[in-house]
Amino acid sequence: MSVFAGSNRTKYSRAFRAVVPFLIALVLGGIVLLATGHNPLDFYQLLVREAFGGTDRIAATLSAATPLLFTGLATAIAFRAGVFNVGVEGGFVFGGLIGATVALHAGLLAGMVAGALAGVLVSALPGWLKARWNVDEVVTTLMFNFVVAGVTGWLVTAFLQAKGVANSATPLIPQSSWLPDLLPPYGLTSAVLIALAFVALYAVWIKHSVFGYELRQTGLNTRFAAAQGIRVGRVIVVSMLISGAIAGLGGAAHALGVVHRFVDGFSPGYGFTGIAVALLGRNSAVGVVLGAILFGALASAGTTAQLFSDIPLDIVDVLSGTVMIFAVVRLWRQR
Amino acid sequence: AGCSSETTPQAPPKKAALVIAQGGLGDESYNDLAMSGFTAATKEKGVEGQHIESSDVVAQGEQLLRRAGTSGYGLVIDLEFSHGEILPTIAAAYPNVQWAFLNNKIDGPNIASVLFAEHDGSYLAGALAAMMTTQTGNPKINADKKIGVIGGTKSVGIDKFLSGYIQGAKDVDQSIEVLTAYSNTFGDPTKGSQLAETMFQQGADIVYHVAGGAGAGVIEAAKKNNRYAIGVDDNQDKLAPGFVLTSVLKRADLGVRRVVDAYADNKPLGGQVINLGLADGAVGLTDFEFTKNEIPETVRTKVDELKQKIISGQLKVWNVIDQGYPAWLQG
Amino acid sequence: MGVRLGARDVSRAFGPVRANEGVSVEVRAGTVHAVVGENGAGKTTLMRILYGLDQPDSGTVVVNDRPIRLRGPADGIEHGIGLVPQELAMIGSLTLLENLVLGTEPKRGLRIDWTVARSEAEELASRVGVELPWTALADNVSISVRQQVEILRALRHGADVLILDEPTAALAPAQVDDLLQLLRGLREAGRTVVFISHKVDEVLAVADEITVLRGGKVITTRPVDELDRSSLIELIVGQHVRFSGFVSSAVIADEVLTVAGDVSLSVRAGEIVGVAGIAGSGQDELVERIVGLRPSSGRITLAGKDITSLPVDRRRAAGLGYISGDRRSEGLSMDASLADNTIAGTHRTLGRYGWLRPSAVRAYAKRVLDGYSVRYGRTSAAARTLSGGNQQRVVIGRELDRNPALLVAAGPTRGVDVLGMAYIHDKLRALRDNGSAVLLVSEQLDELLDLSDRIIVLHGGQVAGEVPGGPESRNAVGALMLGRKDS
Amino acid sequence: MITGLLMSALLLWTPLALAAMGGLLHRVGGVVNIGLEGQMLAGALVGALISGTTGNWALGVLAAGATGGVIGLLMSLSITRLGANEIIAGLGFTIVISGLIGYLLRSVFEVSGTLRVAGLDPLPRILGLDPLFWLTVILVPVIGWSLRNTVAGLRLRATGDGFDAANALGLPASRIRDTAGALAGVFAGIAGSHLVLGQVGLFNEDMVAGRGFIALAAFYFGRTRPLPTALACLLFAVFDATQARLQTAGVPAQLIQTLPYLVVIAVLTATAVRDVRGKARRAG
Ligand SMILES: Nc1ncnc2c1ncn2[C@@H]1O[C@H](COP(=O)(O)OP(=O)(O)OP(=O)(O)O)[C@@H](O)[C@H]1O
Ligand SMILES: Nc1ncnc2c1ncn2[C@@H]1O[C@H](COP(=O)(O)OP(=O)(O)OP(=O)(O)O)[C@@H](O)[C@H]1O
Ligand SMILES: [Mg+2]
Ligand SMILES: [Mg+2]
Repeated sequence: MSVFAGSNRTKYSRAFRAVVPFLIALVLGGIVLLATGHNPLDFYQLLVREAFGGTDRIAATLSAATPLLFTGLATAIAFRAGVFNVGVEGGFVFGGLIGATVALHAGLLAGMVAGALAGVLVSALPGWLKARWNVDEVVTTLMFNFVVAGVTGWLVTAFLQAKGVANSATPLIPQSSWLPDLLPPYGLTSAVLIALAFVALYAVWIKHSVFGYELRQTGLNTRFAAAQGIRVGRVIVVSMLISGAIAGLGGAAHALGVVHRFVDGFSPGYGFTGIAVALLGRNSAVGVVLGAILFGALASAGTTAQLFSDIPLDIVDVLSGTVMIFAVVRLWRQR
Repeated sequence: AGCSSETTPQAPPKKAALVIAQGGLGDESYNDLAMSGFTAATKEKGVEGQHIESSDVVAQGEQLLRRAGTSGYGLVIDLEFSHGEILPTIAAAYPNVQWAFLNNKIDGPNIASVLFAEHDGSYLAGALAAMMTTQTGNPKINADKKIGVIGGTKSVGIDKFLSGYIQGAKDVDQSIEVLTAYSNTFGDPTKGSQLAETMFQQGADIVYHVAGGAGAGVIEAAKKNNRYAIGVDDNQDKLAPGFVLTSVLKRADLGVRRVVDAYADNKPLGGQVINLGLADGAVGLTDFEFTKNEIPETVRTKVDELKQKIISGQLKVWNVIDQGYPAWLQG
Repeated sequence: MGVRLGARDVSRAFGPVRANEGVSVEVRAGTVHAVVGENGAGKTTLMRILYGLDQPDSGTVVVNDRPIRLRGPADGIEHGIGLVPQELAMIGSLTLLENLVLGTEPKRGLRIDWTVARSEAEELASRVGVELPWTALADNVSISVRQQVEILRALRHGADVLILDEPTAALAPAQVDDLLQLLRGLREAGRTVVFISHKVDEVLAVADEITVLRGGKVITTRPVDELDRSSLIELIVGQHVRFSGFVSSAVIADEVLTVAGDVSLSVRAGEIVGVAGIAGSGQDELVERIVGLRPSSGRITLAGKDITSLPVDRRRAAGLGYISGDRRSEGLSMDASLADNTIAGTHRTLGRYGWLRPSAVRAYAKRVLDGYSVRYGRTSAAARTLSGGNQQRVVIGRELDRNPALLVAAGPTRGVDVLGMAYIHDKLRALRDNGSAVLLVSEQLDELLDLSDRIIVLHGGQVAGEVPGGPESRNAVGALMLGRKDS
Repeated sequence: MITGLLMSALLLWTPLALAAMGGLLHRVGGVVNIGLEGQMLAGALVGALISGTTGNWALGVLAAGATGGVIGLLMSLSITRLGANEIIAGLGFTIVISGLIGYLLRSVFEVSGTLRVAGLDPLPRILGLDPLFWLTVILVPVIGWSLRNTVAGLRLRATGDGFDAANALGLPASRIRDTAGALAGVFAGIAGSHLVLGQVGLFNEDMVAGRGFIALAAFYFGRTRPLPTALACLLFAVFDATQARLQTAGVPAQLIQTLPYLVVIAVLTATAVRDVRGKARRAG
């Protein structure tokens, strides 16, 4: 009986914990808004309307959530294996570039596969370095993001540049190779279904597959896993490869579904927001979906809210940064 | 913010939106300039104006433009280059809205395009710098035949400026050396100042920047090292009077103004291409407010001659966007 | 006067667990007072409260006959109390000297006066009769050296009440004797000692008074001369326990394990081979090499198969079972569920086409846990929620259920109470009698003598000698452990 | 030309080394500080504003340090008292601060991006370099010595390596950690003010441009020892200063920029390999 009470309480407190950071963010944002002479309630109402008030807005929110589903999931998988991979951003960007370039010549499917492989390429080295030599992955993956940014910039301007375009951009992908739209004319692409399918697969796989089991044990306690015969080095590398593949796939889906090319400003930091998504969702499948929708809603609503109010967009950064910080805090002392 | 009680409410007020490009406001050039034109024009014409920024302007383009199309705006001006391809579809979906696009020609019955000849203006700056770098009577000038240029990123949109500048310099004197570098940021003035300072140390005495906010550092460096900078987009001569030789104007504000004016006055806009160049004064050099005395009369005359030649079509400056990379600038 | 340190009606609960319930103890000045009890009886909790590291939910600490509120360890130190905790509080990247003076550094202006620190340290050490490598990093010295530093630190803080929480758990017999001698010396010098141990003989040898805890409550406090070994054990576990004592193996068959290299040995089917040695003599390396957690230079065979360079999982498939000496971080995954802990190592054979059926996993775990009398709620509960003794049973069950050809058991009863120990010993013997080979590594000499058919003694990474099992070998093993060949 | 290069490298070195020293102290105290970036940005803005309004560079620097310190303390509190993950707290604080600054620039100062502060008092020069440079030069060995030989240094090291052990000894471990966090903020704030007062004379919301992360790389690179960390900063500064020359020699700008990061990965790998090898030998 007491066991039941316990599990109910943890469920309740888990939900509570996921809501609290959001409330804190709203209060903090409210203070900033009030201090600068705006009415927070009106603004929040506007945000809600712009995020969920109609088919078009829901489509926009889901569309903004789609890359975050990929990056959040990619991050969660690595985190689950105990690898603090902050390099999903790099995988996403590189996957976008390679996916867009390959799709140009070889079509949709090849583009998606190539994007995933490109993501694998980005995550492989840090993963191997961690598994083989115990090189701190936080630093290597963080550094790799900058390296990838430089290399993609160079590749685009030196080899892949489209003629007659003022930005650094690859040529437009022919429409036949685009990911099809789901809800025309609202511009929500089928990428969201791919992402959700992967999240669902993750939910089952991490819990019920043999490899998922090994991955979880490695993440919880590496020494234990190694002593029971789990090859932790291999698990770490494979988790990083999967993480990279999903990041790269996300990039390719973004290129083939939304942007239809690779261009400057391809990712405004989806990989970093993905870390917040994974942490807010405590690396669980449902959590990743909710987290992605939350941050997606903030992004889409924050943008169009400007059509109806004079409040600078930066307030949205204040809100999402606060959610990030408080997403992982322990709000009361464990007695 | 609605205080319509003072005016008699006849027709609903006209509303215009401006979609800010990547880099956002505060780039001290393109976006800021367009924004200033937008603010001024909407105020003057009594149009209700809103601007929209987004950190994810590339991917949110479609949703954003559609939302603008359904929100009662009569005019939507889009500064973001990557929206070029989706605009025709969206404009077709909202035929009652007037759309305008800068820096590229987009076809559509309700789309107006605004183009600038930035290469022409840069050409004049290059020629001016080439003639100035040997004027050793001037304490800011050394004997070396070296000038410099700093781009914000390596991209054709920026290289259009660089290419024109180099071409202008070389046309004056083949043996002039033009140092080029990229700051890889439009926001970090320290980087701009660093690169400029290095160029000054290498013997350049005039450095042109096409690097937005990073360019602010180039101008500071010129002041510190007693050399010249050349500004871009807006008239930046006053930022460090006497140390900014001139600025290459790209009056995005004029482009935006034209569009807003036409909209406010119910003049036709759809399908039009507005070409802005030297002839309109929308592109060109400043009138040397602080450096007039340091630039010899002959030089100024020569620059004017070149300008007339370009306007008349006698002289054709290379356009990287249409023509690809020229021999004098690596792609 | 008389009560130097005590508790009055102290209670402390962790969620539903009542670690201490109305506990009252009185430790008289100038005595050695032992606190004994099963795993999870609440000993550590009580000591943390007495030191100020934890606060009681109700009740109060008594110092010098007066009730006192200790808000933190600083208060405890102020009242002359020192704690040498169960998990040593040494900082690995600091030198021993730095560890010693940390918190009470001799200063000259803003800087630490290392010269004074050094001489204070030397003086303190010589007073207690030890010699320490002061400039060595704590990470690089043995547990017993660290423990000495901890004791010196407590003394340096002016502690005249010294609380030692299971100080002997990781010491060799000779080191234990040294420590007990040290405690007696402190008592002679007028200090007070509170001493926790699971080893009944030690307790009887050194204590003046003994308090027995069970289930968070005080069962009794008695002077030592009112107790003997069996009555104390009965008080601790609440029932009469019968120890089977030494029974040698009936049938010894073929070699199952052979190790060649720096340390060479073999274990045959149906025998338990004990490995003795003071901490750091090479036992851990030996175990890790056999299990496959450390690369090996020599040659290792298991049931005739060369496993020298096989990974852990392949060795397990070849018939290896492993009870880790480090239950908390290697034997179990504390945050993982009991089911996940139980199937570890077997999970691949449980899987079908790469998938694990939840019902099959649950059934397997239930069978193993029930088979080894683990007291648990549900298989989905975290291992952390079990008491120490039950945690150890999970490990034993997981490894023995697979009926390994070779079981490597490192400290299988470390930190386990008497009842649990008897249970585990029976299980190990049963495994042997079933025809498995067992390599038993333990710091507890009694355990080795009781269980092993023969004992290999390591010293300085080498085999110092081999003796038959049984209580008669006690002195021989003790001598070999210190590197002396004579007996 | 070489002296020119050296001077600009030293100029670039100052903010990097200052921030890295802050991050180093925090790291010694047991926290990896990813929030230096945001603290530098806040320091830059406040430094510019106060130097401008008071016309006194020293007040600007002090105010920048104080601002950074307050932010550092808040960040540390969220980690030590609320159990926030240090990486996320760092990232989150940086996002909040840059958002807040962008918001304030637009809604209070009514500018976007660049803020030119009238009457800004730039740093004076002493022997050709600014006072913050000399301060940093002195700080590096002082920090190294203090960590080894002062009470505060010993306690900080102890807290960093053994938080619970330090607590059990009666040391106020959380408070020590918070102090280190606040100190890291102070250093980062001052570093930010150097960007404005010592280098360009104006504020831009993107002007920190990853220097906080380079500082982080530097103390990883220097394995949290002050002198090697300062040298790593110098290496990065020289990289930065030579960029223009490499670029005019035809190496693509984007590739040059990846060099410092690649170097960090290489060094980290080399030291990790050495660690693992060393351990294997000791055991075998
Ligand atoms: N911080 C804690 N959180 C939750 N439960 C705890 C905590 N500390 C102790 N307990 C629980 O309180 C009970 C008593 O623990 P304690 O450590 O005092 O036992 P012990 O007598 O020292 O056991 P052992 O002999 O194994 O060291 C146990 O059930 C334990 O699980
Ligand atoms: N961090 C340390 N850990 C262990 N021992 C130390 C440490 N620092 C110094 N010692 C030891 O302390 C003793 C004195 O230290 P040290 O020689 O540094 O002081 P000192 O130089 O004599 O003092 P002063 O500089 O005031 O003359 C030496 O034996 C030294 O080995
Ligand atoms: Mg010259
Ligand atoms: Mg205990």
